[in-house]
Amino acid sequence: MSETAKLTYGGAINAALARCLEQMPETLLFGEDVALPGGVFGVTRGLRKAFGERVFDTPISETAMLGAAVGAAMTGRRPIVEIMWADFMLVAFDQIVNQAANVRYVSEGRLAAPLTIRTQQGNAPGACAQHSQNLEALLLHVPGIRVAMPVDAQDAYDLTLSAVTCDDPVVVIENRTLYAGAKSEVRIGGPVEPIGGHRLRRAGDDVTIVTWGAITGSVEAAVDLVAEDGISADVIEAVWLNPFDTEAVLASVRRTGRLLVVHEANLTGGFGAEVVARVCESGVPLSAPPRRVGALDTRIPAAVQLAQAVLPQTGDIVDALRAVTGK
Amino acid sequence: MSETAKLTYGGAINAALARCLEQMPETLLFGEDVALPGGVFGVTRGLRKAFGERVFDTPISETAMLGAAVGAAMTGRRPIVEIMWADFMLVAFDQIVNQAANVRYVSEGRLAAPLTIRTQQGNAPGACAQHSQNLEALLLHVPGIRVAMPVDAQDAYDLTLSAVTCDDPVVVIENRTLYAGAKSEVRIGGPVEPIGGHRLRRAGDDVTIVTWGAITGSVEAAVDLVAEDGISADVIEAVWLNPFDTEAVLASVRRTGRLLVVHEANLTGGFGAEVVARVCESGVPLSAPPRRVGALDTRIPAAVQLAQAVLPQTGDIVDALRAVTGK
Amino acid sequence: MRVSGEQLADLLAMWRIRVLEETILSLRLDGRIVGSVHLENGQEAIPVGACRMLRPQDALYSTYRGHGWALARGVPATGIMAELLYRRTGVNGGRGGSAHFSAPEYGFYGENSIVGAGAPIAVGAALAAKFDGSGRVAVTVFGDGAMNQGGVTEAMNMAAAMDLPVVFICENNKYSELTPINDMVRNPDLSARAHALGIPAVRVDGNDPAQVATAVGLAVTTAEHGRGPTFIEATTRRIVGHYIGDAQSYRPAGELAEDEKHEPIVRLKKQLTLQGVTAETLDGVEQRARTEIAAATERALAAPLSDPSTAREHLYV
Amino acid sequence: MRVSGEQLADLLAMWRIRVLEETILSLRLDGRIVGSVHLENGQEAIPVGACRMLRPQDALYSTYRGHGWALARGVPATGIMAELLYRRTGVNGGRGGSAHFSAPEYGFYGENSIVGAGAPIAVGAALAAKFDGSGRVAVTVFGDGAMNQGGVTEAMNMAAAMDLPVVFICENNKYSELTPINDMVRNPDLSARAHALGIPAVRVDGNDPAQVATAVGLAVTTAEHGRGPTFIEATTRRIVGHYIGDAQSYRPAGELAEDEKHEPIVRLKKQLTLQGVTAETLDGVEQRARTEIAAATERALAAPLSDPSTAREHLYV
Ligand SMILES: Cc1ncc(C[n+]2csc(CCOP(=O)(O)OP(=O)(O)O)c2C)c(N)n1
Ligand SMILES: Cc1ncc(C[n+]2csc(CCOP(=O)(O)OP(=O)(O)O)c2C)c(N)n1
Ligand SMILES: [Mg+2]
Ligand SMILES: [Mg+2]
Repeated sequence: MSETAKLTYGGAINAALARCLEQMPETLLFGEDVALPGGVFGVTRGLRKAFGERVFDTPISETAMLGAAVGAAMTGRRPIVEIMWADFMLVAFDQIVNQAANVRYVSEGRLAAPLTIRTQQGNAPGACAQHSQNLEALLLHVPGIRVAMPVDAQDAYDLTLSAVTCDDPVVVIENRTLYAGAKSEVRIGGPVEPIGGHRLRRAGDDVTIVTWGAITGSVEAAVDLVAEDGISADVIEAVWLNPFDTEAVLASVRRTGRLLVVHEANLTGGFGAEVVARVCESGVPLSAPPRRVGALDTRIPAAVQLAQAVLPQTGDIVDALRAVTGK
Repeated sequence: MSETAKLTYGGAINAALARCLEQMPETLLFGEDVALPGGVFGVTRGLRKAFGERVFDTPISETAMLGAAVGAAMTGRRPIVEIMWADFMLVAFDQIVNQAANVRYVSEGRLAAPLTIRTQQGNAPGACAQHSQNLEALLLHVPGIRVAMPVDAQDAYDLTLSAVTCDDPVVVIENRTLYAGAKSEVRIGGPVEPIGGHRLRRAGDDVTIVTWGAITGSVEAAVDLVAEDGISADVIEAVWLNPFDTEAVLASVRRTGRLLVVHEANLTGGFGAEVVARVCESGVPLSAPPRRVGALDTRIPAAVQLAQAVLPQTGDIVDALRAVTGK
Repeated sequence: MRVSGEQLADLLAMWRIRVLEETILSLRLDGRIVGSVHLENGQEAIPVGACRMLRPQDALYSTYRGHGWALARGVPATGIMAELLYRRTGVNGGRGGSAHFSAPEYGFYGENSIVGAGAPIAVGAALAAKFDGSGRVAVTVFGDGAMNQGGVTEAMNMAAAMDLPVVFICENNKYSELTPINDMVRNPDLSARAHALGIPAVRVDGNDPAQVATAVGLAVTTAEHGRGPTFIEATTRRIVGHYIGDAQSYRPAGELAEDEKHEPIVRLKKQLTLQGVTAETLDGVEQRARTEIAAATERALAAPLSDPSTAREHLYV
Repeated sequence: MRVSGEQLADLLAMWRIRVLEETILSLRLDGRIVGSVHLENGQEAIPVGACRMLRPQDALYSTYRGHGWALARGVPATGIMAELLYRRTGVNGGRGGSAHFSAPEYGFYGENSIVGAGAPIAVGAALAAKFDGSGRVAVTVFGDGAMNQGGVTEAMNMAAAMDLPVVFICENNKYSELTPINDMVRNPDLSARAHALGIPAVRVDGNDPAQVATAVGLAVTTAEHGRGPTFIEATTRRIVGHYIGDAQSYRPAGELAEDEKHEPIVRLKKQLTLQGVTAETLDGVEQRARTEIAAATERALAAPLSDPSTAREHLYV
């Protein structure tokens, strides 16, 4: 019984969390400042009031928080934990990589860890190096963890639901620059989608662009700009990075013969390399070398004008599109 | 004034550390069980006795230990820390990624963090999932950190020296299955080499193999096996992964037209993807799609027969060589 | 003097662990078990005393030094042995091995090979209990050295702040691997740290199963009554190396011999003898443990190795 | 009553921080500074009291709430301001920004935006002092909430075990972001944790620079004498939001008004008035701070933005 509501990206996550808490009594929602204050970005506002003690604030103890999620998940709960910034995962990375990821496999399926980690990442103007990183590649090298990255309000709603419903650990990586954007119509209350899949944001013939995260907006802008020069592109937004929809990418590249991968994370060792490697290994013929656009391999400076020089801009994507298509 | 000595891999590291402690009074050496007991693998044996309090044992506090290294490095020391297993870095990953990596860049060069983290990684028969991971790819996505991975005794000596002498944070990833192997002649006392570069372990024309870490041994074995079928390979061992010698790889592939990357880490998001992506982006013409050999994207089971099914074996490398060369 | 049934039961349970560990040692030395193995000889009184106070609904989290904890919790010896031998009948088909196995169907939620990492996870099992009506108490065991791993303090604080039903058991065996704990702390009273977090804390003689049982029993009741966590520091000594192969050269001369005099089996046997139990009875207890473990080992060795073609299974649902 | 020169110096130093923070606020509100900014209005007595006891060789590590710490340590206001405005003349050319800058040439080893992460790093600076003959004492500052970050306990234990010259200063302002510390701990006496680790610990009124200075002075002497770390819990209140834009709806009604009555500038002025200092003198102190900061701000605003073409520099040697 699906209806629609006008929601921001943050509002859509709030609605999805409310639905999870409502329909799945085994869910718990916790993190720093998420309950009484409603989250530093207001995403969890009202949930404590509506759902009582299942929504609670924790000490500034990411290791305890994530460990508690693993233990509660092992014993039948379905915890949803907020790590305020992806950068802060690193104080407790053991609980994700050495603990959550191992539960099902090492126990030969006797235990499971159906937990969801909500976090957000990336640069926002003026943010310091310790609050700006794009860390999805670290998680994507870890077998046993699923990763989703919604960019629009509908996906924010849908992916959150799918993540919480998933019986494995899922990290949902949000983006704080999106929370309070414009409202859009969001279908709510519909069936929960299985994890996986992609979104085709633009359709075209000259090049396949694979992208994910907030930079999808810049990719769309770049594609719209080069349309004037007669370049058309398939834009595949990987809303799920694990599982990653390799087949969709290959099918598109088979048609376009060209590949550009764009991510906000720095280039070296980013997940863009994996996408390029899979396409090249597949033997799909390419009419030009594949390309990647990502941040420079530096730290992220706080100064806005310096950060702009480090992070990929729409103009960089335009240049790469021109170079890869030769137009 | 260089001489040679017959040393194991572990012995070579010990000799390099002794030289550092001897010649650089600002070095410190610490970690769990490294001083009085001489290390759980005996690598630091005798150093406490020889160098006194500059060599000391720490509590089981990786965060404090790595943080202490960062702070000591900022204030003029040259700390060498041992993290007993790479898996344990994850309890303290913040101190590497958010702290050590940022020191020089964020301070605009006013501060530096010349510290060396010695660790060892990978599977050994019967090791559990939490003591078996190959985590180099996580570090290689982090700008600001150098990474070396010695496989033979000479490199164990040389790379350790270069790492400690380097004025940036370096992680030297060793391998416990190598520590107590056969002794070989090691040149000691020679000039300290700059960081970077590769080793050409085999020379050939049909395919370029890029590899690193202990699996280099299996790669050499595989190459020797397929030699009987008339396949010859360049084997480029990337002893330094950051900086990575892209030029050497491109030069070789330009000649062979074929690329195979082999690592013990699991495939998805491994650094093999980066190598494949760089080669493909370069536009060097390939006569066959590039290939990677790595562990399955699972956790590592303790059972030896299961771990063998997960980790790349010599036979897998042979198969990949046949497939990529079409012979 | 009266001999309680519990004393004889404790002796049997400790013998079972001792013999299990001895058997594992010999299988490891002759190469049928491979890899790193941590034995708990000398520390048997802690699992035995603690587990006798646990109920089916309770969740136990141990360290890599966990064979005896699993056995005391009721995991069949054959399932443990088969696990270490990588058999299909191992509790995890050999995927966990000596240092990372679990058997949740017996309330044994698993070993952990990352020092201190089990403590926050146990807090999670206690958190679940707050909502699921199970009455579960979560028990987490770790060593003296683990007290210096930050996550343990985080876990204790979170359990205290939220009044969660957790029992923190610190097995203080004086060493962290090869390094004495007293060189790594200023204040050797580790339980003071729990006190400072507002957690009732007690130090008991961990070589006496009765003392351990008393403390754990009280801790379980405290947790059940909604009064939150308790911290128990159980002092003990391991009378073997940290891992098989540890030459123990870090031990002062005579220490091991001294420790062997006070180890829990020797001690309980002496006590029972003073209480009038005959040598025959005592030998009978040991013999029973030996027979049981021998049979379990035989069954484990007879089982087929787990099948490599299953190695891809169970990564995800 | 006698008025000490220190009291007037403290007042001036606190005014400097207050005016710096007010100026930053207005630049942030009119968009000339961007991004997340954490002010320390109300907490000025702690940096002022502490830094007056530090010597040139000492190394200070603060949190993101560090503008005032830097200023009190002697970093020129114009260098701080320029940093927040991303100018070439900023102490790090704008790379650190409000929350992550350093100025080691003034003994300010930097802010840290990861809660608790500065504590182990300060331990490292103290470790260095053990070998370099500098006589350096390392000082690390963190909040009440940071006490629950495991690394802080690890750092304190390591410093205690090794007798390292560190002063741990916990600015207990009652809140961690939007959450009261007392909801996140059972035992509100945070200094008990240091005691438990064997570290001398004291709680002082952090709104009184003299009390803070006394405690820090003693801690520095203790460290200098090779007696290792000291822990100082300085209670205070911030009279602004956690970050600029924080509506502070989590505060009970009347709390802020109450806190403003006891904030350190109001309080020291009242005290000095009672001691006979005239309103003119007091106003003169404020005025002097205003003039200085205004001039520093003007210089910072006049400097060129740092050059984007330098963004690749200084990643490695
Ligand atoms: C985070 C982490 N650091 C280091 C190790 C290596 N390690 C394994 S056991 C051990 C000693 C633990 O000592 P203690 O906590 O006293 O337990 P015990 O072994 O004495 O039972 C260490 C350092 C590890 N497994 N995990
Ligand atoms: C590891 C980590 N977790 C969470 C945060 C987000 N965060 C920033 S400040 C803060 C509150 C810190 O409170 P406290 O330690 O009391 O310091 P105060 O801000 O009150 O000075 C939090 C949770 C962070 N920066 N780092
Ligand atoms: Mg111990
Ligand atoms: Mg606070």
